[in-house]
Amino acid sequence: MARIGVFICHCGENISATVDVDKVARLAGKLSGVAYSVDYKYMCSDPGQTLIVDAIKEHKLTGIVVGACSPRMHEGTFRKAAEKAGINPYFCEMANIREHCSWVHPKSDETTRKALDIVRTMVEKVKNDTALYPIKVPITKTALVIGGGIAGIQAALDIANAGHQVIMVEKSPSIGGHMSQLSETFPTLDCSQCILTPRMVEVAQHPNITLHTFATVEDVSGFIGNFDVNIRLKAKSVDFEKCTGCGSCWQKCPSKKIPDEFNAGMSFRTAIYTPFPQAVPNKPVIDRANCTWFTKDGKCGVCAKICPTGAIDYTKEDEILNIKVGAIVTATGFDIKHSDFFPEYGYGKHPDIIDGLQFERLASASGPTGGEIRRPSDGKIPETVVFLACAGSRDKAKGIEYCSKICCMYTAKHAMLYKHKNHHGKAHVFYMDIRSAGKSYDEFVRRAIEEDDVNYIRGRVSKIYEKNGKLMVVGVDTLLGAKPVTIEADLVVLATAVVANEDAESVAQKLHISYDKHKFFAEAHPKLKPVETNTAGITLAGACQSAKDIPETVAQASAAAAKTIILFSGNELTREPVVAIVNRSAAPVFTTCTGCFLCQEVCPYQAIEREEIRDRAGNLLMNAAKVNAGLCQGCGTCVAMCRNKSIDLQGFSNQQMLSEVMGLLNVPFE
Amino acid sequence: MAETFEPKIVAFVCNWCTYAGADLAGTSRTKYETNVRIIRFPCTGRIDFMLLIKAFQNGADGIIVSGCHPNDCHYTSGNFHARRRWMVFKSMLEFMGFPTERITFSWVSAAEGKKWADLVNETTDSVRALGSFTDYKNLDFSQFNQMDHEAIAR
Amino acid sequence: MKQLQDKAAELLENGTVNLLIGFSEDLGKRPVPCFIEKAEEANILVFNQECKNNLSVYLHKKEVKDAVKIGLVANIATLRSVMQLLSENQLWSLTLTYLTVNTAGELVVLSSAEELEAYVQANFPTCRPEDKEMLDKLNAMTRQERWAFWKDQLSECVKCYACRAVCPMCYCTVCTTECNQPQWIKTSADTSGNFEYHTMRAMHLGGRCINCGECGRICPAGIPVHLLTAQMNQEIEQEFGGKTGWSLKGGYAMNSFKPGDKENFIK
Amino acid sequence: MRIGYYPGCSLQGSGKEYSDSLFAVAEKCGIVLEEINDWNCCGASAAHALNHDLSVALPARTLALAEKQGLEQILVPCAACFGRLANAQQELVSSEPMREKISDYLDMPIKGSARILTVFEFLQEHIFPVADQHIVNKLNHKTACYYGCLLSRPKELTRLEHPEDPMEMDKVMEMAGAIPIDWAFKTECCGAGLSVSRTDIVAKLSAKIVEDAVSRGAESIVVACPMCQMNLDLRRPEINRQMDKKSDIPVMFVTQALGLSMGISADKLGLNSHFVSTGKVVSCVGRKEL
Repeated sequence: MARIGVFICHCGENISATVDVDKVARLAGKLSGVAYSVDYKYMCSDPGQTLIVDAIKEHKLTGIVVGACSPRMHEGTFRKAAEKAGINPYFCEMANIREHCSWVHPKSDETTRKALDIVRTMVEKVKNDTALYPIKVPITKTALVIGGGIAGIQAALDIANAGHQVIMVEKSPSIGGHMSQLSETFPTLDCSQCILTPRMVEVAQHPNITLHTFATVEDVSGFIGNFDVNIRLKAKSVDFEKCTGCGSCWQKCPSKKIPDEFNAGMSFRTAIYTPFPQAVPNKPVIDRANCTWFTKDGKCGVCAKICPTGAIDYTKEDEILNIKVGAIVTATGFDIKHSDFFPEYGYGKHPDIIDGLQFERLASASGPTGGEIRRPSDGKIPETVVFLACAGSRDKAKGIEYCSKICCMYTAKHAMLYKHKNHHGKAHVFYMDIRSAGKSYDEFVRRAIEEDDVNYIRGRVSKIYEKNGKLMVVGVDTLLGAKPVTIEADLVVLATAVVANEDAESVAQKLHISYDKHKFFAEAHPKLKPVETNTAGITLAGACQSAKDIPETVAQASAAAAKTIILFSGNELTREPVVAIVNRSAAPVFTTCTGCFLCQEVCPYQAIEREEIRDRAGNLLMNAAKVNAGLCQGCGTCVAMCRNKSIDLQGFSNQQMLSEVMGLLNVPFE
Repeated sequence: MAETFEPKIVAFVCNWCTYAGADLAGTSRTKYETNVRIIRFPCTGRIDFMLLIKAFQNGADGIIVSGCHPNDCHYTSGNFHARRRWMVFKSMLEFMGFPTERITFSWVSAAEGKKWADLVNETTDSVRALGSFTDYKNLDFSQFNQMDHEAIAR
Repeated sequence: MKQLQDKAAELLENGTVNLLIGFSEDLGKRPVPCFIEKAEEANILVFNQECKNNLSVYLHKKEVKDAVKIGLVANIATLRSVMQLLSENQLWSLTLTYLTVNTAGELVVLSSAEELEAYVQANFPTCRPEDKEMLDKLNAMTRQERWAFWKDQLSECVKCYACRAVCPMCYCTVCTTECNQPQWIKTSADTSGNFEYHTMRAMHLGGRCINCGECGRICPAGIPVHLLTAQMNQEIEQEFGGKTGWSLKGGYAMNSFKPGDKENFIK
Repeated sequence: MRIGYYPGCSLQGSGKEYSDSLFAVAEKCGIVLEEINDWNCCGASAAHALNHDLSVALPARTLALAEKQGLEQILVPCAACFGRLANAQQELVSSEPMREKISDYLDMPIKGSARILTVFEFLQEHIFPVADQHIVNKLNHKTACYYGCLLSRPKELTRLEHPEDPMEMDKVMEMAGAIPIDWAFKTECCGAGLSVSRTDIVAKLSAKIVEDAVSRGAESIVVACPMCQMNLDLRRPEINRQMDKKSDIPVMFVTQALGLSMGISADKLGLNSHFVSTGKVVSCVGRKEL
């Protein structure tokens, strides 16, 4: 038999000014199952809490209702008090007679009656409360960082420096990402590689970081604290134990005409290659799709002959490495649209219409031109360069409605770099709006316009065509006279839209995280959970979530690392027991769940699994849903979806909710 | 009999938006009608349509169902599922001839204390105008009455 | 008919099926469900326009499940309900062979789920005209008239649950009606409890019901309960698209959503 | 399959060669074109600037007549007519009230269900399959395929595979044995809308087109729009003045070029009625090497 205590708070005069608290306490004492009822000036004060603790002990109360403020305010306080008195904290319920009653209604009998109704409702709920215990989930204190760009590097270093193990997976042969391709960085114009490469080396040498380059995530299962990940280690064809990175192999490789990804296709590399001189690890891999040994059935073999340490191994196969991790940082980065995406600019057929990354390589001291800005077609130094901001971005017709965010800044930087290297050259920028919000950003753009004499034209470009060796850029100047303009250029740089990686969708599906319609990964909450995903334990860092510049990426990566470190700060993860549960009973019933799994699709957290129930001989008897308490967040959408009420939500169970309704409408419900 | 009819209105709300919005109405001291009683759910996705039927069956005259605006759901998609369910449930009731104007669906965010107060006032007014929900209550009475008559006749 | 009997006999003979569910005739020459285990009994099989029962409901029975390899003589509604059941992960323990007669009057044997899907999609039934007519009539009424109609109808319900028993989609081992902690549905057959039960039933079947109409046909009180689910299906199909029993992949409208779903009823 | 035919005013007047050559090619390939009885003006240029309903009603009447005639496909060679007919059809199909209103105006039932073919679609679907057996000569010369504005815009109606750089006409010319060049003014405006009122602007716009084609070594310009043809051909003296140099590059219809490759006489194709002589093209028929 329930023995319930009701504690009505005056909240100074906040409640008692409009509600007859004495009457509420008195009448509540007469409710069925209520063993004790009292009112007090400040229930949340120390003496108030002591009053509750003592009453629970003295009257052997099995549950309590505190008629006071919103549960969002003090539920935790009173649940702790209940626990202190020796009852399960989930036998404490709040009756919100302040925010929902005394504060919003005038002093009247009706207001008092409403307060009593609210209390009675919660009394009925408490009668149906069950003891709940925090869910403990063990944690594997190793983090997986997917992607070795600046986001991944930052996150990995932060987590590793906090003393936790990190496994980093990078799909290309070297870490560094897009940042390693950049020439200088805005707004300070410091050299990108100069600031990045020390970090890359730190990752390689960190005792807590295990680096797997030329590797991809194959599949992910498990849940927060307990992920089970298979990593595909692509066959490098080079034994890194033996390789010294001397470089003889790639110097002698006869397949020399493979477009170099690092130089954005503007130079060539060999089939056995390290992507760039500062690569980490600085050891080559064989690109099998372009290697004569693999494409022409064992012909060639030059690298194996030349290698002084016998490190070349053509027989290596892909390996699958199984790892257990507690958290995953997704830092898979971005891609940009290439110039062939733009029919109006000649479908990328003209070699001197290039994209931003190509320009970065032209401007980079380590690039194909040694840092001299020379146009790809004939190697001449261009006298007039036209930059197009918003190539594809903010363009509904192109299916890219969003702003790519980094283009305004890097276009200003590009124009500046060009002007710094070619003082007599002309730089024109076509733009829609200049979006330069950020520390020292607008000053930077002003500098390009005012000091470096870059000609900014507000308008868009409708077409670019070639005529007599010049690129005719046909656009409009919407400000000065609002008239069409045609600029004869030698080089055109398109600030093409930032887009999600081609494989973003499949990565998201492997990780069971959601993504938006542009395939950028979705954060759990746009404002308050910008680094978490809907899958607990998986965080986002960098441009895989949306277009970002370097400072923003680094900040988010550190935030993702912080979330991971917080998770790793305890040995177990404690979770609110407000989770869904599928009923189970003894054989031969096992459960009333019929295994239709319609609940599985509504769960936003992939918390519902399929359980196979078998007899002792191993024969499959039935399929049933099973909630992974580690993943469930307790929304209860599955509960309302379940036809036969086989799944229920602890803390908001069917019995509790129905008894609240019945209690409210004053119909005894037993 | 009371002079003016005061309806009983039950509000089924989600914890994160509407319950918080009602809290905000409280902290802002926005006054509204006393007729509403709130039942707190974690999410609109949790609200079982059976609870609405039970509430009407047990004497509710009006019902408010309210949660987070689309895209604001604490659990991402609970309100989207709820929206479909309510759409279908409402047309189902309409097909059975049920006076669905007694159910008000609304999105009230945690910042919309004023909207909550207005919603309660409007709903109370409209339900008060509709009068006591006798349709449902009479379902069984009419049957019993009939039986009584027959018994008497016998 | 002979073809069907021969094929059935053959399937039973060569062990493709252990149990065949079909129709035979009773003394009044009316088709009734029959269960055949031996090839020599196959000659009692009949199949004609009058074979309306949705035999897929038997697939949930333990005795049937124990036979594992089942042959099902089925009309199109039955096949459609099997499709829906497969999409809901039911019948996984059974190996099913379907025997049906197409519009040209030829015997069709379907031995895989994929064949079944192709056949059902090619021969997909439209809403039964008699149902459509009733729905239109009801929808044209005023709300009060509809309330009176259903009140009148549902006051006759004795909660015998025949509508539930005959429905292949009502395969739950424990129905909401039987839940007593809490007691969701009143046990007594008073009108408000009947409303409660039928609303619940319709909500649970909307978007899953395959409009075979068996529930209405079986009702001893003659209540057209099948109209409730038919109306819901019509509504759901119109608003959210998707047909019940159309695809093996399912596509239950009520456990999915689109961000742009209709919400003009929400303040 | 019956194919309806809507000539419009141009193909009976300034663009008569277009019509003549089209019929000559169709005849060669054994295809019968059925003219829509009692067709009327499509309303191009004027109607849609004045009155929206009128701009739909005019082409809609023609569509209604075609439906009455039982035609499921209608070939509309003139680019302007095509634009108006396709546009009207779009409105009729997408708006039920609009359809009812127009139907009321016309006092005729109208569905707007007939398929309206561009000249490219007609050539692809009906001529291409049988062209091989009829093509006897190679038009061995460099040609600039000029599409103009109305055949490429709006892309939803004109259905070109790459609206910014269409290749449909290039394919026809390739089949005729010519060498289509890659150039920059394929879809530029010739100034047709101002062809009467502001010939100076026409000259300026058309000059750009002619200049680019010539500078890239084209020996002919091929068009599929009577207005384009008229501007580039008839306005050549002004164009030449604008360019400050003399160009005698001939401008012919795609159907004329195709007809030539099929061995149809220049006379029958109307190649003798152009302002700029087409003799150079006619003479390169069957030329061995370029």
